[in-house]
Amino acid sequence: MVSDLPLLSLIIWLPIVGGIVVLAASRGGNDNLVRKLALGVSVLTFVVSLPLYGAFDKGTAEMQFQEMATWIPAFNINYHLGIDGISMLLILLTTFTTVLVVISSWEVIKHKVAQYMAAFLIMEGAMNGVFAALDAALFYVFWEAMLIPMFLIIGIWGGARRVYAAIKFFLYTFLGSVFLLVAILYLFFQSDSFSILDYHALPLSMTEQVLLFLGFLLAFAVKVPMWPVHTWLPDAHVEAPTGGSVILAAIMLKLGAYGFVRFMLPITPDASSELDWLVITLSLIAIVYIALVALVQEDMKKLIAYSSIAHMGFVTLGFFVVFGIFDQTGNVQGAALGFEGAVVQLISHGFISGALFLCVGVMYDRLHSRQISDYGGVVNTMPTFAALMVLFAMANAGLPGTSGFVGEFMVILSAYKANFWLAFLAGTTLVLGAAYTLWMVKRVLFGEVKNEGVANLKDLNAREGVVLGSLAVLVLLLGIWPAPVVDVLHSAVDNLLQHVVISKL
Amino acid sequence: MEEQLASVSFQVPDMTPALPEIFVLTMACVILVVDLFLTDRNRVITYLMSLATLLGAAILTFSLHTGETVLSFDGSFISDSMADVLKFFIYLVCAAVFIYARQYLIDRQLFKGEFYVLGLFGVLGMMVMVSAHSLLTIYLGLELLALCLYAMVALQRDSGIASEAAMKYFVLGALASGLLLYGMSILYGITGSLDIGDIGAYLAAPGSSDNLALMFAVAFVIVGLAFKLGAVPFHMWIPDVYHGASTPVTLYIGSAPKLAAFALVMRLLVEGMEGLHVHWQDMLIVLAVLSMAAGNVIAIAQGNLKRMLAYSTIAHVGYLLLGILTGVTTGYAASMFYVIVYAIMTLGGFGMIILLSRAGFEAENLEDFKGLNERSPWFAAMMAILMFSMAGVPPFLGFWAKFAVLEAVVRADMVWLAVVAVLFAIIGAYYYLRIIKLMYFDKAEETTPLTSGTDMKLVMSVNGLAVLALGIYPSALLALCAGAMATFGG
Amino acid sequence: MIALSEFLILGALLFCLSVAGIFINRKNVIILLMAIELMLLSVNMNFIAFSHYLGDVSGQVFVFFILTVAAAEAAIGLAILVVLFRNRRTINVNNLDSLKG
Amino acid sequence: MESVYLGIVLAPLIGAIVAGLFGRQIGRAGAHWVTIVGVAISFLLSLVVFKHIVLDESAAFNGTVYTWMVSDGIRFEIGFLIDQLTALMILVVTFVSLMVHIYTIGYMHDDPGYQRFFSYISLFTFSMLMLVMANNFLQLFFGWEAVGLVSYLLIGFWYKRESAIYANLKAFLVNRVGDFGFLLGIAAIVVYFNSLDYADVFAAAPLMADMTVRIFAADEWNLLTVICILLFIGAMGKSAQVPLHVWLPDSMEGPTPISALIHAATMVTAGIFMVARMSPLYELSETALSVVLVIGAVTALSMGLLGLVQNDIKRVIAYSTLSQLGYMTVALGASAYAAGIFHLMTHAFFKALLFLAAGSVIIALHHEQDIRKMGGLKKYMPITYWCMLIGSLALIGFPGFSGFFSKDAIIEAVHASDITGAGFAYWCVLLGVFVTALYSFRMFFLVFHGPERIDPHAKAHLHESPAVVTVPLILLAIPSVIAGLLYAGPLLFQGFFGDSIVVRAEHDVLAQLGEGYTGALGFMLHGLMAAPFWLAMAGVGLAYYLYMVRPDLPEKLKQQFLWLYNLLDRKYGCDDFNDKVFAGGSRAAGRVLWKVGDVTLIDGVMVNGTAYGVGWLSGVVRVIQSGFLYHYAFAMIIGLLVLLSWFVFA
Repeated sequence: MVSDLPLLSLIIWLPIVGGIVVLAASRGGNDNLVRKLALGVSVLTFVVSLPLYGAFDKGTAEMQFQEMATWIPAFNINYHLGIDGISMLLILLTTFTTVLVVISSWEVIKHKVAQYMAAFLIMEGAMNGVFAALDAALFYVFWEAMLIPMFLIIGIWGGARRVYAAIKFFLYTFLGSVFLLVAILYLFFQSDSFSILDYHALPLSMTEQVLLFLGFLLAFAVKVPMWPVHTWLPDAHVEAPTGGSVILAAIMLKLGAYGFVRFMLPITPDASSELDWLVITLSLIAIVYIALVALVQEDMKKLIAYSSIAHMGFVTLGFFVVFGIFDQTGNVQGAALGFEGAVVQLISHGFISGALFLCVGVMYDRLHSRQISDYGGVVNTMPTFAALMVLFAMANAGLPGTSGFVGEFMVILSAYKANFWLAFLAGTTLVLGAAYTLWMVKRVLFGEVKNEGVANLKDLNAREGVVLGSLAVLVLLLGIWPAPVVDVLHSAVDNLLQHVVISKL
Repeated sequence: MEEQLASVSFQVPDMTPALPEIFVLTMACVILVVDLFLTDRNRVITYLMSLATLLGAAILTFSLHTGETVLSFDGSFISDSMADVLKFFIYLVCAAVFIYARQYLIDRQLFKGEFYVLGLFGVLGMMVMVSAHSLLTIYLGLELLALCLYAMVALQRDSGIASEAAMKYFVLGALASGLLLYGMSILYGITGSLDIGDIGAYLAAPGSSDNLALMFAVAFVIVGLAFKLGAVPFHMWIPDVYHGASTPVTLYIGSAPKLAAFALVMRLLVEGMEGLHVHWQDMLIVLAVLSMAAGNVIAIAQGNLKRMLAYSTIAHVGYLLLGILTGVTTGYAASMFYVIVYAIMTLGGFGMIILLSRAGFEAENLEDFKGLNERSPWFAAMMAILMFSMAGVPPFLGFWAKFAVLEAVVRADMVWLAVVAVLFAIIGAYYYLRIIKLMYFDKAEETTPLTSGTDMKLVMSVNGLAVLALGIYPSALLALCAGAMATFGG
Repeated sequence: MIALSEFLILGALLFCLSVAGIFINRKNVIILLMAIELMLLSVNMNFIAFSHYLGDVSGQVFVFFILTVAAAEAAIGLAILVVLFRNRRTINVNNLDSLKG
Repeated sequence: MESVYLGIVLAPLIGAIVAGLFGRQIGRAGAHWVTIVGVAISFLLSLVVFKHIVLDESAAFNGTVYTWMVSDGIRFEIGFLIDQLTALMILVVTFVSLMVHIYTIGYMHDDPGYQRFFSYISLFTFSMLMLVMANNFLQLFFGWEAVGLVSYLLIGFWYKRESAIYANLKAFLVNRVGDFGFLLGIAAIVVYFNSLDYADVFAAAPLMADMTVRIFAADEWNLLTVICILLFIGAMGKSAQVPLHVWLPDSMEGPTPISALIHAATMVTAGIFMVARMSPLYELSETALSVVLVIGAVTALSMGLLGLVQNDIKRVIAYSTLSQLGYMTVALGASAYAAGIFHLMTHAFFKALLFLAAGSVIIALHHEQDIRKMGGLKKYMPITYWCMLIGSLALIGFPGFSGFFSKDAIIEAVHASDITGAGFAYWCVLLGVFVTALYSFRMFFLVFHGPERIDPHAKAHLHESPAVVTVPLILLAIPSVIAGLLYAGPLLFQGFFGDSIVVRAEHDVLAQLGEGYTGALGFMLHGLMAAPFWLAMAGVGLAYYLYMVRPDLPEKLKQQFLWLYNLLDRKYGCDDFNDKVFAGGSRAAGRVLWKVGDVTLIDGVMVNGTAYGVGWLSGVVRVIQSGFLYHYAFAMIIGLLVLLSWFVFA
């Protein structure tokens, strides 16, 4: 049986070992071999991750596919893996996106190919590790470890200001994570365990919870990123190579959100309840303020980066409306909608932002510019590409029938339950999101052919077509029928919501 | 009169626990003599003999290791788990230093017996420090090491900065010794004994610590220890000496003596003055915070890699103190783990400088690391591992070191201190990242291939990989430290 | 009978003198070496005084060791001084500042 | 029947997909055949459904196609509700769509985006059908946004034109403003009804009639009023009611078939349909009805006035559409839902006819749209001429033509209504009749009569359009004439809609009118004596006088009332206002937030400031390491003293 295999370990270590093999294989100097090898590893990992969905038991909130081994007895740290519906989906997103990134970098990356591929593969393993870890120390190790390949990816293969962006990225996120470390250590002090599940049941006083909450908030808010600790993201996105931007947007941001689910809400429910206004305010600022900022960006990647921040605002909003609903109605009816919406938003944003970055990458590979003003009338020379990009732009604007709609819709519904004005402010994304995305589309894709460069553009090649096409299919599929994704969330989300409204004091 | 005579009748002390020391001493003398008869061409014999000495000492230490605490020489010498473990790492680190140093010394016509002989005497000094159990032996070990180090710094006779560094080191070192001795004298006066055990017992008695003179003693002793470790504000010698000394000497000074200094702290503060823990805890907090702050902040402004690593050392000392100041066994174990990890990382860091240098080129400026990834991806990766490790990024060994000491601090209910520590770690991360930036993000200006010997490359690789491997599985090392510290603290 | 405290005060004074000598002197390195000797002397004074009043001989033994080490230290110190002078043609403390920052 | 329902929506979808994805392979003919066949199947099946539901009076169908998802106990489904209202709507939609498809063969003959165009309009048909067939709010919203998407794509069909891509962006965004309200309305429904299903919501609505919610501070608002107004905001966007009307005139940048299909006949009426569909909710809130009524009335009159000064043939018709949408909305506000839907239907026919006829003129003149450069076309394009005349007569409500019945019913209904705002609305719609006639015939005379002002180059090739163009015109002209005669009675007064539209007895103005109804002929006779007819005639007469008898007069009037002309020419300043305040304002806000907030404060001060600060500190502190031995020794002594004093003070 596949489910008897240590699947989680496999999806963590397979890409890491694969990455090392890829590095080793580079000694021959055969870049094509390296690419094929990397593709093989990433596809294999993806295939291995598929049974996670197939064999997943939707009926239980227990962690599944658990693996447990003693790791560092001195600190009672275990190699403890396990997933619920939320992490399972994120793992699938990771393994899938990595395949796309490998394919999309095929001809684009020409120097240090092996290092590039290896960095992505190793990062994939680390990210899977974060999603699968049930031991806080293990979580933290993976959480930090993945910074390294990303740092190198931005710094080595990035654009003109790559050094600034890479160091900013690293230090910014490092700043957040060290507080997570202190928080985890404090929890260890209180419980003599690094098991996240133990933490969920650990009674804590209000003061402790508030301090832990703030520690977690800083750590995860930086990663999400939430206003005002978001400024690393536009820089990192703009400077990173396409693959890096894709991974950043599609997965790395999700890690922050995942932290809210795994740590913040269940460990510090009372503080979360007390300080939910803070997170909600920041989320709404992200949705409105950042959307306005996105509107005036001249750099496509920057625009999409800001749009990512705005979309992630929905995620954090969806996570925290539960408390408002509970205060209003005394039960959590309606909160699951927002919570599941937030998770769907994570997945959907993974596809959409990934796709949009790939779109920008496609253009950048041809004209070496990301400035909106350097384009115009691309549709004339790249019709297929333009069609796909319009689709992704629409998805980004939350058009029903695309995945972008599902999460936002659910979160807005749920937010209304907590407070009309929450829904109102969140709903402005309908207008603002459409405004910044479509305005960019208008300026880039439509109109007369603007210059020589655009006139000589070649439409998508097969490789790019496969990458964008598969994302398009997923975006539509998730929009037309989100049930397969939503169904696996119910148990975990219900369990979590029941948990967070029970006081730990 | 009869009784008195009987009591002074000469008894041969049990030499067994001190066999490694005796062996190293003997071998050092032998090598000193042998080296006189060697020409430059077969100087390699000195080198091999030195390594053999360390190997022999390691075998002796290992075979004598019982896990029991054994006192000898009338209680002034102790052999316990901590001593054995630390000695073992001292051999290991020094052996690596000797290997790293060889090519460098040859290139600069410094490949003389003195380096190795002084090195071995230094090892002996460290061994004595580690095993000292009376104020007297502590002092002797300390001075034996210190005198060797002074001489080694000045070894590069035609270098102005080396002799300046030696002079500064000497004066400040002597001052620190004086302060330590002064503290010891007061300690002796109050407790009436030079024996650490007796002192500990005296101070453990209730009410014995309410003595102003004792506070003076504590302060003076701590100054002496802080100097050896290089804690702010007793750190001033470190940047200048690290910078001025030739790289192998810096490597030597920067690595193993810290292990011995840690042992010194354990013997004096913990074994001897644990009863005064509440008092020295506050002092160590001050020193730790200042060290982390000054070390990390000033390191940013450095353009010389040796100097930068010197400030990084100062910062590491701050973290190292965090574990000790908790005053509990796990904290001591964390610090011991930290100091061992530090020694391994420093070894690698300075080792890389040696690796990149060649005759007429020191490679000690940050700029010299530019584009290393293009010249040698493998060693760039090793250096990156070391730098990330020093910055405390998992999964490398340095992370677990920080993890352990922070855990100890949090457990001691000093979360604020942990927060301060991690904040400075972020500042610290910046200058480590800068090295990686130079290696990976910048174009190489230098394209010469690396010319070091195979032994060096091999050990360097092992060094780097060990930081990674031990980072992924730190359990054994942690357990070793926990075991070694089991007899300390309550 | 001279009280212990008087010895200790003498020791302390000597110690202070030597410390002052180290950081007030800005001229000659040799004076630094002398100050160091003085410092060791003050420590010796303490040890002997304590040893005497405690009736414990080990303090005096310590002093012998200190004296020995001091001799060795002085030898090395002077050797370094010679090397320094050869390289720098000066032993002025004020000129020893090429390493800084 | 379920497979029939599925067939109705899937046939155009398949057509769209085939033409869209494989357009290159199947070629131009393939593309139009596959889509036309798809829509034709859809139309035929709609006839079957119409027979089944309306003529055979079968029970309404309400069923689920598939479950989109289930979350938190709420089922999100895709499903159909097929009742009389739906049956009528799908018939209108598929019929007009079919006509437009056929017409397009001629109109887009030379366009390089031929296949794409067919794909889009089929996709539109699918979306519109999904919208009208929905049995729940989710699917309604799906269709709602999907038609918006296709509208966006089609307005910008000629993507090289700056004006087109400006217009489509504007259309989408303004619609999004409406959708914003709409979505909040749906959210409110989910929150308070815990269901998205029409049936559940309508059943529960009466129980919620007195429920209040707090929106602003402590003010208690009636829940249903809030919901209805929020939903109506959506309708205002889609059906282009003031002040969200600004996108519709610009949308004329799209190819003419689109203007006919989407921006006249079907999509823009989605809002009307939606309100009618929600009648069980609107009936429970008089406030909401009043809002609807007033907004509709304002739109009907003010947009008609704008039509007077337009010179672009399509824009004239576009403003006429706006005005007519206002009429429909007024009908809804007066609870005369049936009249609204009836006008929707007749308007679909005659306005599609007008647009297609206009399109015929435009292609004949090689894409010339300025009516000042036309004139005297009657003799060149007789079929078009007669069709246009029929359309115009229907539009101004000439007795006997379809528009007469529907519009008159609306005016009477408003007259009979006594809810707040009805009086105001009555005067608006009455005046509107005059204005409608004036602008319609102004255009008509300028285009087809009077001196020829045609570009000589175009004149050389001037001829009547081909059959693919004229046949749909004729086919549309037929219902434009007779739809009223045939259906006025059943639709308005004889309970055609059954339970699909709910009207509370005290609002039921149509029932009051129905008491005096004696058949279509009587209705016409009554109409001949009523004010609207004479107003319309006055309008036609004035148009004749101004543009045929005294063509110099309009210019003089313009000079005389320049301020008024300018006001109208600038569309009451709405566009300027939106451009400056909303578009410009949000860009300015974005720029300030970005440059000041992100770049200066967060990045500059906090992030880089900290980094710079640490660097600066580093540079300062390193000076302490002076290099002088005595400083080092001094530092040590100071350190020692600090440690010592620690005890003295501690």
